[in-house]
Order: sequence, then C-alpha cells, then structure tokens
Amino acid sequence: MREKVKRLDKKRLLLVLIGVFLGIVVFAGTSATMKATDSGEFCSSCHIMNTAYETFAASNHATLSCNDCHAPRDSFSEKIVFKAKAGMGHVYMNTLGSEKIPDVLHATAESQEVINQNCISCHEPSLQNVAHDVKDSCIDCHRQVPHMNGDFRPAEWFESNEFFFAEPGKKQGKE
Amino acid sequence: AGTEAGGSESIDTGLAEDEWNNLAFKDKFPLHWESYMKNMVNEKEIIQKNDPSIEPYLPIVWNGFGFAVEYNLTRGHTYAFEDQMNVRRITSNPNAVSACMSCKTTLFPQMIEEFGPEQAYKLNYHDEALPWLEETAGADKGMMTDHEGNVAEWGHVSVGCSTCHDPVTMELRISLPQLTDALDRLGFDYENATQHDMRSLVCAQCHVEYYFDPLNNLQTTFPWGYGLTFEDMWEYSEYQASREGGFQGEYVSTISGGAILKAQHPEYELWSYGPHQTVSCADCHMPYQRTDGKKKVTSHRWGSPMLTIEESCRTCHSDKSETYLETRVEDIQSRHKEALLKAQDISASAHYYVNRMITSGVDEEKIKEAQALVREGQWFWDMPAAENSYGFHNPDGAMASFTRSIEKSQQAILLATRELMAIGEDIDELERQIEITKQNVIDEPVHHEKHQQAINEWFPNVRDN
Amino acid sequence: AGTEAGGSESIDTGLAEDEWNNLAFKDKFPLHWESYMKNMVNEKEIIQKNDPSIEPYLPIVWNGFGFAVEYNLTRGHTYAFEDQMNVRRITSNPNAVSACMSCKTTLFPQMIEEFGPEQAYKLNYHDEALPWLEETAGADKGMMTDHEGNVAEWGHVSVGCSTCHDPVTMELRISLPQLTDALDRLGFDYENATQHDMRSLVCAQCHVEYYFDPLNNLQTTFPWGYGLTFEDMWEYSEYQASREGGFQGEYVSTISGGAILKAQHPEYELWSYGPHQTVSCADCHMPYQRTDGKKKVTSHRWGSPMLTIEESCRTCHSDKSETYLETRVEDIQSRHKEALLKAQDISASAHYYVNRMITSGVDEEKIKEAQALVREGQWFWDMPAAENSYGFHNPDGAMASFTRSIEKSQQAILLATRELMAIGEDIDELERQIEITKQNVIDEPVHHEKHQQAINEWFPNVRDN
Ligand code: HEC
Ligand code: HEC
Ligand code: HEC
Ligand code: HEC
Ligand code: HEC
Ligand code: HEC
Ligand code: HEC
Ligand code: HEC
Ligand code: HEC
Ligand code: HEC
Ligand code: HEC
Ligand code: HEC
Ligand code: HEC
Ligand code: HEC
Ligand SMILES: [Ca+2]
Ligand SMILES: [Ca+2]
Repeated sequence: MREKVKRLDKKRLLLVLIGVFLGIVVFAGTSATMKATDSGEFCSSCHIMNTAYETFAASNHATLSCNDCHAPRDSFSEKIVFKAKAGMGHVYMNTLGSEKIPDVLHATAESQEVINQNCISCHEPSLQNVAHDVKDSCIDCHRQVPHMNGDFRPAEWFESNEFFFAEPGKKQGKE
Repeated sequence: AGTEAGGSESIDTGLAEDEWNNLAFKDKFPLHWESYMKNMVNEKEIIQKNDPSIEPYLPIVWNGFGFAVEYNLTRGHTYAFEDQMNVRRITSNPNAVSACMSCKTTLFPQMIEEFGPEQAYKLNYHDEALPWLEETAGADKGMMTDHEGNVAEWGHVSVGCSTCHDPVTMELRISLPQLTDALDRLGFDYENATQHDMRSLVCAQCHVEYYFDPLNNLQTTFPWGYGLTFEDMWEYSEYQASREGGFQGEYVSTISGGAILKAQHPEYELWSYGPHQTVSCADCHMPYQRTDGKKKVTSHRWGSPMLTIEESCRTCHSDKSETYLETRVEDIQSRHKEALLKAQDISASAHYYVNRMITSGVDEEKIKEAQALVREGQWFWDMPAAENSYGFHNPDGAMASFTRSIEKSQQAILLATRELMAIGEDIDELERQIEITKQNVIDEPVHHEKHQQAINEWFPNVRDN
Repeated sequence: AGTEAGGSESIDTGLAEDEWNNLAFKDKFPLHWESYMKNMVNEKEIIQKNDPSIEPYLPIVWNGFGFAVEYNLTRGHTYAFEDQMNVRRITSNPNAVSACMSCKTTLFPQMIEEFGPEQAYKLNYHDEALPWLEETAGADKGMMTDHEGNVAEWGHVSVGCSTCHDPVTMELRISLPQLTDALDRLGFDYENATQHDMRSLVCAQCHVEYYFDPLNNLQTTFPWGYGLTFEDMWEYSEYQASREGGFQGEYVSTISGGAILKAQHPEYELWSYGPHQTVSCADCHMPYQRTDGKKKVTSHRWGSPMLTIEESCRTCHSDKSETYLETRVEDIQSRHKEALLKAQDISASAHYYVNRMITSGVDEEKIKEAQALVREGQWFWDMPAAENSYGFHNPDGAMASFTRSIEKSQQAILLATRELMAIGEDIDELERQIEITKQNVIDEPVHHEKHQQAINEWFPNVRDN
C-alpha cells in the first residue's frame, strides 16, 4: 500500500485521495476502504507523516491503526464525518495549500479531544480503579504515548553507562 | 480537555466534616491505608545530619540554636508528630511554642478553633498545648501500628488524611491557614486552583521555608512577599527584619553574635522556578501504583522517587532507561553536594573570624558589617541545604545560591582579616585554631554533643557570656 | 531504533574526493546552498564583547593577550575565515601561526597534506600560510556574495560543506584530525559512531576548548585526557603544564604576571554533561525546515535556536508554548549572566591585588601561590563565559564552575591582603585604585584601546618591563 501510493504522481495522488475521502462520505464506504484509510501505512504515505509513523511503529501501540486514536470511535457516522473533514484538510494542505504546511505538526485542539477520549475508551477498565483524571489530558503524564519516543537515539543509548565516552578515558588518564 | 475517567464520581465518606483521626479512614479506604502504612517502614537509616558523612560543620554554623543539638534525616509522615515530640529541639526547650505543631498534626485546625488564631500559635508547647492534645486525642498517645509491628506514637494525629483531604468528599484541600495567608499575599487565586495545582499545593502547606511572626502572634508565616526564589525570600526576610519588632531571625549565633535566619525545607519554592515546575509534587512522590493485582491507587508512601523510578519518572521519561535517569540524578546531586560542603566550610570559618573580631575588640561597625555578611552567606547555603532533594528540584537555581553564599562568607573573612591584622592579630594562628576546632567537632562521636566542641577557650560563646 | 535522517539513499555528487571549494556544491544542492547563504545575514549586531553592556572587564583579565585587544560577537560560518584574517589578534601579531586556520578553512586538510602534520600548524600565518593559501584558493579572495549583496572574503574556503561532509557521498564525516586525535585519547570508537553522534561530532571539530601543543609541533589539541567536564579539563591542563616543555597557557598576564589558560568556546564539552546530552547539536541548531513549498531540508543557517523555537524546540517540547520556552531560557541565562559578571569582577580585582604584591615586593613564594589561584579562578569563569549559550547548554554545570571561580579568586585576594598588610600596605587605597582603573576601562570608548586603560602608574605592566 505504502509503495503503491508513493509511486503515484502528485496530481493523481490528489485526485485519488479526494476520491477516497469523498467516497467515504458519499457511500459510507466499504469496511475495506475504511480500514485501509485508517492504517499507519496509508497515513504515512505522506512524507510529512513519516516521523509520526516511525515513532508510532516503535511504540507499544504499534498494533493499532492511527485512527484508533485519531478519529472518534463512539459512532460510525461521527467517525466518517471527522475523517472526511480531517482528511480533506490534509490533502488540501499537502497539495494546493502546501506553502502553508507548518514545519512542525501539532495536534489541533479538536484532535486532542478526540485522542483523549480514545485513550479513555480503550483503557476504561484500568482506569476504573483510580481517579486517573488529574491533568488536562492523559499525555500530560504519558507524554510519549505513542509518538516522540526518542527514536533519534541509537540502541546503545539505552545502556547509558557504555555511552558515557568520557569515562573510559577518565579511568585511563587518572589512575 | 479534562480526563473524565473512572472514580471521579463524588464521594461521601459519611465521616464528620472535622474528622482528624487518621484511623477513621482506615476501613473506608483500605488500599490507601495499606499504602499509608508503608510510611512506617524507614527508607533510610535515620541519623543526625551533622554526621561527618553528611554535613560535618552544622554544629558550628548553627551554634546557639536547637538545630545544632539535634537535626535528623526524615522518616515517613506517620512519624511526624512523634519525631517532633522527641527531638531535643523540643524536649530541651521549655519555651517551645505550639506553632511547631502547625505542620505536624491533623489536630492543628481544631487548636485554632479552640484557642483562636491569636493564641493557638503561642501556647507553651509543654504546659499548654500538649495537655490539650492529650485530652483531645487520648492520653494513650495513639500508638498506631502496622503489620510488621512498627509503632508510631501519636500516629493517629500525625500528618494524615484530613491534612490534604476534605474528610467527607475526599477532595484535595488546604487545611492550614499559613498557606492560604501566604497565597493571599501573592495574589494567587487558590479557590480556583486546578487539580494539577492542588497536587503541589497540599505539600506547600509544610514543605516550605517559614518563620513565626512576632508581629502577628507568632503565627506560622512564609516569607513570600516578593516571590518564591531564594533571592526574593532573602529580600523579604530582610524587609521583615527592618520593621520595628519584626522577625530578626530564628536565633543569635553564639559564635559570631549576629541574628541568623534558619532555613527550613523550601522544597516548594525551589521547585517552583526549576525545570519540573510544570510537574506536580504528587506526580513524582505519589505515582499511581498497582496494589492488589489490577487495582491502582495514588501511592501514599511519600519518599524518594528514586525507589520508584518506573512509575515516578518513566511515565513521562519513557525514552530514557532507569540507569540513565539514575545517573543524571546522581550527577546533579553530587555536583550539588560538593558545592554545598564547600560553602558550609567557608561559612563555618567566617563565623570564627567574626568571633575573633569580637573577642579582640575591633570596631563595632565593622563587626556589624561582618555579621551581616555571615548572615547572608549562611542563608544562601542553608536554603539549598535545608531543601531535601540535594538540588534535583532545581539544579541551577540551587547552585546559583551557592555562588552568592561563597562570595558573602569570603567577604566576611576578608573584612575580618583586614580588621584583625590592623590590630596586630596573627591570622595564621587563627586559621590553625579554626582547623583544630573543626576537627574537634568532627571527632566528637556523640552527635548531640558536637555543638559543645564548637566553642572553646579560643572561640568563646560571645552571646550568653 | 535509529532512523536514517535526510537522504539515506547513497549519493554520488561527481565531485572530487578532496573538493574544498564551497562554490562547487552550489548547483548540486541549491536548497542547501540557499540555506547556507543565510549565514551571510547577521543575526545580531557584531560588537566587541568587552563593551560595558556585555563583559566590561575583559580588557583587564586578558591583559597581555590579543583577546584583550579584539574579541567580537560571532557571525555566520561563511565569515569565519574573513573575520579571523581581519581580527587584531592576527593582524597585530606578526608571529601568528597557521594552527589558527585549522578551524576556519576547508583547505586545512590540504595544508596538512602539503606540509605534513609536523609543519602545517607552525607555519607563520602571514609569511608562509597566507601565500600558499592565496596560490591555492585564488588571490581574488573568493568574494562570495549572496542575493542581497553581502560579501564574504574567502567565503569559498570558509567553514563549509567539506568540513562536515564527504564531498562524494555527502555523508557526515570528521575532516579535522584534532578531533579524531582527541577521541582516540578518550578511547571513543568514532569509526562506528552513530548518525546521532555524528550530528554533534561534526561540531566538536571546532566548538571545543583547544591549545596548540608545544610538545607536538603546535598542533591544535583538545585537553580531553580525563573527561570533558570543566573540572576534568582543568586537571588535564594542569598536568600538561607540569610536563617538561609542556603547554603552560596561552599567555602571561601583564597585570598579575602568571601564565593563564585562555578558554575557548567549549560548547561541545559543556553540553556533553548537561540535560540535553541526548539531543544533538544539529537537532536544535539545524532543524528541518521547509524551503520551497513542500521540501524539507536540514537548515544550514547555524545560529540562535531562539529564532526558530517552533522547529528547534517544539518538535520535542510540543507540550510547551513558545512563551514558556522563551521564559525558561531567559531565566536560565539571566541567572547565568549575573554570576558570570560577579565572577569576572572578582577575578579582575584579584589580578590587581597580585600586581600590587609584585610591585610591593612580597615574598616570591606567596606571589606564585596567588598567581596559581588567579589562574584557577580565571579558568572557571572563562570556560562558561567562552561557552556561547550563556549557560543554556548545561545550566548547573556552568553555575558550578562559577562557585569554584569565585572561591579561588577571592582566596587570591585574601592571600594578597594578608601579605600586603603584613608589609604595611594600605588596602583601602588599593581598593580605591582598582575601582578607578576599572572605571577607566569602562569609560574608554574605543573597544580595542580599553586594554591600555587597564595598566597605569599604580598598576604597571609587570611582565614586559
Ligand atoms: C495510541 C494512540 C495513537 C495512535 C495509535 C497514533 N497516534 Fe498520533 N497522536 C497521538 C497523541 C496522544 C498525539 C499528541 C496529541 C497532542 O499533542 O496533544 C498524537 C499526535 C499526532 C500528530 C501530531 C504531531 C505530533 O507529534 O504531535 C500526528 C501527525 C499524528 N499523531 C499522526 C499519527 C499517525 C500517522 C499515526 C499512525 C501511524 C498515529 N498518529 C497513531 C496518539 C496516537
Ligand atoms: C495526503 C497526505 C496526508 C495523509 C495521507 C495523511 N496526512 Fe495527516 N497531515 C498532512 C498534512 C499536510 C498535515 C499538516 C496540515 C495541518 O496542520 O492541518 C497533517 C496533519 C496531521 C495531524 C496534525 C493536525 C491535526 O489535525 O490534529 C494529524 C494528527 C494527522 N495529520 C494525522 C493523520 C492520520 C491519522 C492520517 C491517516 C488517517 C493522516 N494524517 C494522513 C498530510 C497527510
Ligand atoms: C484502540 C485501543 C487503544 C487506544 C485508543 C489507546 N490504547 Fe493504550 N494500550 C492499548 C493496548 C492494547 C495496550 C497494551 C499494549 C501492550 O502492552 O503491548 C495499551 C497500552 C498502554 C499503556 C502501557 C504501555 C505503554 O506504552 O506505556 C499506556 C500507558 C497506554 N496504553 C496509554 C494510552 C494513552 C495515553 C492513549 C491515548 C493517547 C492510549 N493508550 C490509547 C490500547 C489502546
Ligand atoms: C498524573 C499522571 C497521570 C495521568 C494524568 C494519567 N496517568 Fe496513566 N499512569 C500513570 C502512572 C504513574 C502509571 C504507572 C502505574 C502502574 O505501574 O500501574 C500509569 C499507568 C497507566 C496505564 C498502564 C497500567 C495499566 O493499568 O494498564 C495505562 C493504560 C494508563 N496509565 C492510561 C492512562 C490514561 C488513558 C490516562 C488519561 C485518562 C492516563 N493514564 C492519565 C500516571 C498518569
Ligand atoms: C502537614 C505537614 C506536611 C504536609 C502537608 C506534607 N508533608 Fe511531607 N513531611 C512532613 C514532615 C513533618 C516530614 C518529616 C517526618 C519525620 O521525619 O518525622 C515529612 C517528610 C516527607 C518526606 C520524607 C519521607 C522519608 O521517608 O524520609 C517526603 C518525601 C515528603 N514529606 C513529601 C511530601 C509530599 C510530596 C507532600 C504532598 C503531597 C507532603 N510531603 C505533604 C510534613 C508534611
Ligand atoms: C511550615 C511547616 C513546619 C513547621 C512550622 C515546623 N515544621 Fe518541622 N518539619 C516540616 C517538614 C516539611 C519536615 C520534613 C522535611 C525536613 O525535615 O526538612 C519537618 C521535619 C521535622 C522534624 C524531623 C527532622 C528533623 O528536623 O530532625 C522534626 C523533629 C521537626 N520537624 C520539628 C519541628 C519543630 C520543633 C518545629 C517548631 C520549631 C517545627 N518542626 C515546625 C514542617 C514544619
Ligand atoms: C500529604 C497529602 C496527603 C495525605 C496526608 C493523604 N492524601 Fe490522599 N491523596 C493526596 C493526593 C495529592 C491525591 C491525588 C489526588 C488527585 O490528584 O486527584 C490523593 C488521593 C487520594 C484518594 C483518591 C484515589 C487515588 O488513589 O488517587 C483517596 C481515596 C485518598 N487519597 C485517601 C487518603 C487517605 C485514606 C489518607 C490517610 C490515610 C490520605 N489520603 C492522606 C494527598 C494526600
Ligand atoms: C520531577 C520529579 C519531582 C518533583 C516534581 C518533585 N520532586 Fe521531590 N524529589 C524528587 C527526587 C528525584 C528527589 C531526590 C530523592 C533522592 O535523593 O533519593 C526528591 C526529594 C524530595 C524530598 C526528600 C526525600 C527524602 O528521601 O528525604 C522531599 C521532602 C521532596 N522531594 C518533596 C517535594 C515537594 C514538596 C515537591 C513539590 C513542591 C516535590 N518534591 C516535587 C523528585 C521530584
Ligand atoms: C509528569 C511528567 C514528569 C515526571 C513524572 C518526571 N519528569 Fe523529568 N521532566 C519533565 C519535564 C516536563 C521536564 C522539562 C523538560 C521538558 O519540558 O521536557 C523534565 C526534565 C527532566 C530532566 C532534565 C532537567 C534537569 O533537571 O536536568 C531530568 C534529569 C529529569 N526530568 C529527570 C526526572 C526524574 C529522575 C524523574 C523522577 C524522579 C522525573 N524526571 C519525573 C517531566 C516529568
Ligand atoms: C570548522 C570549524 C567549525 C565547525 C565544524 C563548526 N563551526 Fe560553528 N563556528 C565556527 C566559527 C569560526 C564561527 C564564528 C564565525 C565568525 O564569527 O566569523 C562559528 C559560529 C557558529 C555560530 C554562531 C553564528 C552566528 O551567527 O553568530 C553557531 C550557532 C555555530 N557556529 C554552530 C555550529 C554547529 C551547530 C556546528 C555543527 C553542526 C558548527 N557550528 C560547526 C567554526 C565551526
Ligand atoms: C579548535 C577550533 C578553533 C581554533 C584552533 C581556532 N578557532 Fe577561532 N573560532 C572557533 C570557533 C568555534 C569560533 C566561534 C565561537 C566563538 O567565537 O566563541 C571561533 C571564532 C573566531 C573568531 C570570531 C569571534 C572572535 O573571537 O572575535 C575569530 C576572529 C577567530 N576565531 C580567530 C581565531 C584565531 C586568531 C585563532 C588562532 C589563535 C583561532 N581562531 C583558532 C574555533 C577555533
Ligand atoms: C558544520 C557542519 C556542516 C556544514 C559546514 C555543512 N553541512 Fe550539510 N549537513 C550537516 C548535518 C549535521 C546534516 C544532517 C545530516 C543527517 O543527520 O543526516 C547535514 C545534511 C546535509 C544534506 C542532507 C539532506 C538534509 O537536508 O538533511 C545535504 C545535501 C547537505 N547537508 C549539503 C551541504 C552543503 C551543500 C553544504 C555546503 C554549502 C553543507 N551541507 C555544509 C552539517 C554540515
Ligand atoms: C537543546 C537545544 C540545543 C542543543 C542540543 C545545543 N544547543 Fe547550542 N544553543 C541553544 C540555545 C537555546 C542557545 C542560546 C541562543 C541564544 O541565546 O539566543 C544556544 C547557543 C549556542 C551558540 C551561540 C549562538 C549565538 O547566537 O551566538 C553556539 C555556538 C552553540 N549553541 C553551539 C552548539 C553546539 C556545538 C552544540 C552541540 C555540542 C549545541 N549548541 C547544542 C540550544 C541548543
Ligand atoms: C530532540 C529533542 C529536543 C529538542 C530539539 C530540544 N529539547 Fe529541550 N529537552 C529534551 C530532553 C530529552 C530534555 C531532558 C528531559 C527529558 O528527558 O525529557 C530536555 C530538557 C529541557 C529543559 C529542562 C532542562 C533545563 O535545562 O532546564 C528545557 C528548559 C528545555 N529542554 C528547553 C529547550 C529549548 C528552549 C529548546 C530549543 C532551543 C529545546 N529544549 C530543544 C529534548 C529536546
Ligand atoms: Ca526560617
Ligand atoms: Ca585554550
């Protein structure tokens, strides 16, 4: 999927994507379309989504699809409306409105609300035991779920003592 | 957004609005009680902080004050009242006042109710406050025990549930007026504090610098007039000292003869301008923890987060390993300790230099000048030293305090040197005597007698004689 | 994990392996070129750092060294060579050596090739190195220009593409042996450095403390034998000074007469033990930026990340607002600057006290002792001062350095005071003369003449006379 989308040229991509999103709205889609356009592969078909994808893919949430978090889960119709709206936004921005694309993506307030509701709805059971509701949102504490999990660091980073390269020399030099 | 997840339905415990007995909450919140009982097990060996392995010169710099006699590492909240009652600062001080209780017992709000805010803080600790307490809380001293047989005298009225919670709704609340007064002075609207703010404000009731205001019936007061940095609190304290009848300091040094401000646990203040100011005390010190199987509660064992790095730190720092976080904290703390010991050492010498100024009879004005420098130098190491995180709560804020401390204490020494040499004193000999005296303090094995070694023929008590 | 950032498909530029001319890359990488050209526009006004608004006492503490004559705020990499050629430290120094070029021109590797590592660093800058350079790079001086008509003399061989990239594959590389030598000494396996490491190591070629080793043909050398903290580098430098013929310091102070270590831009070292040690230089200083429409490239305008907070900081700190981040940085930097100015002020006084010791003829041994203290006190403010982030790269590491600086400089003053008073010197008068002299330095409007005000009848040059 990822490969296929990548090979399309820009204009065709625009048409295809508009088609896809419109299709969702107009025909309420097949479950297959719905699923495909929820997936990490689909979202990351845009260059700008890469970081989000890579960090997500290395996280504990990697088995989910993006829209498990990024689209409303409670009702099917709410979801498709949100998806179409958000999707049109992304497609527009990525093509015609490209000069307005921000350098750094941040979830919009609306997105944040949706995401947070999704955290809660999945984790309802483990939240029942405790008033886990002391901050504005879940990621105030779980700030690296599922993105931003330090993917820019090499594996050996996690054995930090090995990485402190000032140390070996220190031992040699001083003793 | 506001995360409405499980458990935020309003509670009614059925308890009285003014319930002060911790034991009353035991059956209502068995999991929290279990967690609270963990405060009965010590995390560390409790020794005096003037031990040579910790801060060897405390008996010098605090000489003339109870802190020089006994000042221990902390234990859990359940022991707060017991430890206060048994500390020599109280037992050897017949004039101790009830204001001390304002941060130790859930009964303090009742004391205010009973005696009125004008009287409640200045009762005699032994003759007035304790008898009332025994009558109210039971002369059996509570004797709270945990599973393992640890016992806390008066544990049932030590820092506990009603200090931080409304006993009926269990909502977080501020129960001690010292904090609301201080916040008023700063213009902080605590009525509308967020839940996030409350998770630190409950701690700010106690983990803050304080003094008993002589202009206000000895009420427990925080020097928060100009802001919360150590520098701001210094200026505000100096302003208080400049007022007629205003608070001059906790004691007068027997060695250098000037009034000294004693710093006490400014955790909240130091944290408030550090890198974790957006993170609440409870986030680190009261992480969610699993109790039986699945059930999670807010931990009520207030202690070192370094023992619960996974829950306390890695919820936020999930990209870092435990080892990395440990190494960073150690690195910050060891840099801090080095500067701290240096600053205390210089400050101790400064006290002796001024002592010598006094005994050699140099000009009054110069003595006063030197005393002012000692006072300033001491404040700026005592604040970060009294703060209990060894700098972690605000690494560079704490370190900046040491730069000022060292500068001022050395200025005192310099001034003294000039005055003493001018009248022909032998500075080499003075230095030698200081070294000998410091060593005597270190060598005295009985912690609460060390302070006696700090004074001798060379360096007599210049306050009481 | 480890994600291959930017263009990980292997490239072949078709350029020569030893391409040194920046202009050769222009057409191959037009977007990067455009970004690189932004270095031609100054971010700030370029004035001398000894301006009263910045660090007023530099002409005192560096007296006797070129830095006291001219030391400017930085401009972009494209000006590196031009600024060096025009600085009075070079133009007024007929004995300047080619080692200076080791961090300024892409041609330096060729110089090593041509003259061999034994000669390449100790060529006379004016008579040997420059003529070779003119012949190799063109006597027209390059005169690189941007769209707006800004011109950089020798811009085509200033810090540029081949300094950090393999000209054929464009992979990041270390092109200057000073870094590989230093890493060898630490036992760091740079051959297997990760991409993440490389994103800082390329900067570590230059943004580090250095000296020209007299025991090794004046080669550019980093004092990295024991570790990278300021404390470790101090010990290693002292070890070098203790070696027969070893490096003593960059100059001998004309005021206090002792050898002084000059600190230079230890950004890499300070960062390496600070809170952002897991974040690479490029992450903040070379954020991905959109150029034309969609394309994102790594920014090649090395400058203040505070001008690109969104890309430089909020990629990681997306939970914080720009204002919050700005305020935090300001808070750290202003605390830092306050301590810095204090430490420099005390250090400047210490120089004069030692000057007076010398002119009053006190004991040689005591003078040496005081000089050693001045040297140590100076190192510990000069490192954080020469570091260009005003403490941001490591707030408490930098602040710790000031505690040691203040302590040592004041010790020097104390020692001097004792010796001077012992022979009847009037310290009040000395203090008065120091104040007058400092004021004269501040009042001299011509930056490069300020250093002349630092020496006068009271405080003569004790080195050259
Ligand atoms: C487990 C839930 C979850 C999943 C699955 C998830 N995200 Fe996110 N996403 C989040 C959260 C939480 C944020 C941060 C919201 C905020 O900053 O307030 C976020 C933010 C983003 C952002 C904004 C940029 C940023 O980093 O803040 C993008 C883009 C994004 N996600 C894309 C994706 C893509 C593409 C996928 C699938 C490959 C995905 N997400 C999967 C929870 C999720
Ligand atoms: C056609 C390319 C493209 C695809 C496919 C795409 N995105 Fe985006 N996305 C963008 C662009 C461009 C932006 C930035 C525009 C903006 O800020 O509104 C963006 C912004 C975002 C944001 C941050 C702004 C917000 O709405 O909160 C989120 C979250 C996000 N995308 C998630 C997703 C998810 C989930 C998918 C898959 C269902 C997806 N994207 C598919 C191009 C795309
Ligand atoms: C569609 C369901 C779903 C949604 C939505 C979801 N999660 Fe999860 N989450 C899971 C599952 C399943 C696991 C267990 C994964 C594992 O441990 O392998 C999990 C694990 C976790 C964990 C423990 C492992 C870890 O990564 O630390 C945390 C914390 C967590 N989720 C927080 C969140 C937050 C915060 C959000 C919203 C931003 C969220 N979840 C959204 C299904 C979900
Ligand atoms: C105040 C900080 C904080 C907030 C806010 C917070 N959490 Fe947690 N959460 C924690 C801590 C600490 C743990 C680890 C406790 C443990 O080991 O069980 C945790 C554990 C979890 C876990 C894994 C443990 C389990 O029981 O499965 C999940 C899932 C989780 N939180 C989801 C959420 C969701 C969803 C939200 C938002 C409604 C949220 N958290 C808000 C601090 C927080
Ligand atoms: C009513 C006063 C009071 C309040 C409120 C309070 N504390 Fe304490 N705290 C104390 C006292 C007193 C001690 C020392 C007890 C002793 O050593 O006997 C202490 C000790 C501690 C210790 C050290 C425990 C040990 O084992 O050494 C920690 C950590 C701590 N408190 C954290 C907190 C946090 C976090 C909060 C807020 C959530 C808080 N405290 C609220 C008075 C208070
Ligand atoms: C503003 C709140 C407050 C007041 C008032 C207060 N304390 Fe404390 N006390 C604390 C806190 C917080 C701790 C734990 C932190 C620490 O020890 O630094 C503590 C710890 C203690 C301890 C255990 C550690 C030690 O110091 O040996 C004793 C004993 C003690 N206090 C006695 C007293 C006495 C006596 C007074 C009255 C002079 C007093 N307290 C007044 C808040 C307070
Ligand atoms: C020093 C302050 C302090 C004391 C003392 C204290 N609590 Fe708490 N308690 C807190 C904080 C902070 C929270 C977290 C509240 C939040 O953020 O919603 C909390 C939460 C709770 C909760 C809500 C559920 C949960 O786990 O988050 C209960 C129930 C509770 N405490 C019971 C008790 C009981 C019972 C006692 C006495 C044994 C007690 N508390 C003593 C500060 C305190
Ligand atoms: C980001 C995490 C974090 C926050 C937020 C935090 N602390 Fe701490 N605290 C620590 C760490 C880490 C230590 C050092 C523990 C050690 O040395 O073992 C510590 C130490 C302490 C201690 C001494 C504990 C002991 O074992 O003696 C007290 C008391 C304390 N903190 C109170 C507070 C208060 C009050 C607040 C809020 C104003 C606060 N802390 C905020 C992490 C935190
Ligand atoms: C609720 C979130 C949260 C918790 C819990 C937390 N931190 Fe932090 N930490 C932060 C934030 C926020 C910063 C500031 C940088 C930023 O904005 O990312 C930070 C910064 C740091 C830094 C760099 C600043 C410095 O002082 O050097 C260290 C080290 C650190 N944390 C260690 C810890 C440790 C150790 C613990 C547990 C005792 C801990 N943190 C708990 C959120 C948290
Ligand atoms: C070959 C030497 C060299 C290398 C490699 C180098 N720099 Fe520089 N850098 C310099 C010199 C020289 C200057 C000052 C130029 C001037 O003022 O004429 C400078 C200036 C700067 C400035 C200030 C620019 C201004 O506008 O004031 C920044 C920021 C900077 N460098 C960052 C970096 C970063 C980040 C890296 C690595 C990605 C790096 N440098 C690599 C030599 C180097
Ligand atoms: C190890 C690398 C290195 C060496 C060797 C080096 N420089 Fe630099 N130089 C830099 C860096 C990095 C900067 C930018 C940072 C700064 O100015 O602190 C710089 C900045 C400069 C500047 C612009 C700012 C200023 O200082 O006025 C001049 C001029 C300069 N150097 C001249 C020289 C001279 C002359 C020598 C030889 C004595 C020399 N450099 C040796 C790395 C080096
Ligand atoms: C001071 C060091 C330095 C200099 C000089 C330098 N670069 Fe780079 N360059 C980097 C770094 C660091 C990266 C990021 C590499 C990475 O992480 O993969 C980079 C990345 C690149 C890339 C890869 C694509 C991208 O945007 O990430 C190209 C192409 C490039 N530089 C071209 C040039 C050209 C052309 C010049 C000269 C005009 C130049 N560079 C000068 C350090 C430098
Ligand atoms: C976390 C972000 C971050 C990292 C990582 C970082 N810096 Fe910086 N750097 C800054 C900030 C912020 C400043 C201060 C800018 C200001 O004052 O405007 C700065 C300042 C500088 C300056 C002075 C710039 C000027 O405007 O004169 C230089 C040079 C520099 N850094 C080089 C480096 C080098 C080399 C590294 C890696 C060893 C590095 N930085 C790592 C954020 C960073
Ligand atoms: C690539 C990631 C990254 C970038 C880019 C970054 N930071 Fe950080 N920042 C961190 C990490 C990691 C920490 C340490 C705490 C932690 O582990 O979360 C931190 C800590 C901090 C702290 C607290 C420590 C301290 O020194 O007080 C501040 C403030 C901060 N960052 C500001 C900035 C600013 C300003 C910038 C941009 C100039 C920036 N950061 C860029 C990752 C980053
Ligand atoms: Ca006090
Ligand atoms: Ca040097």
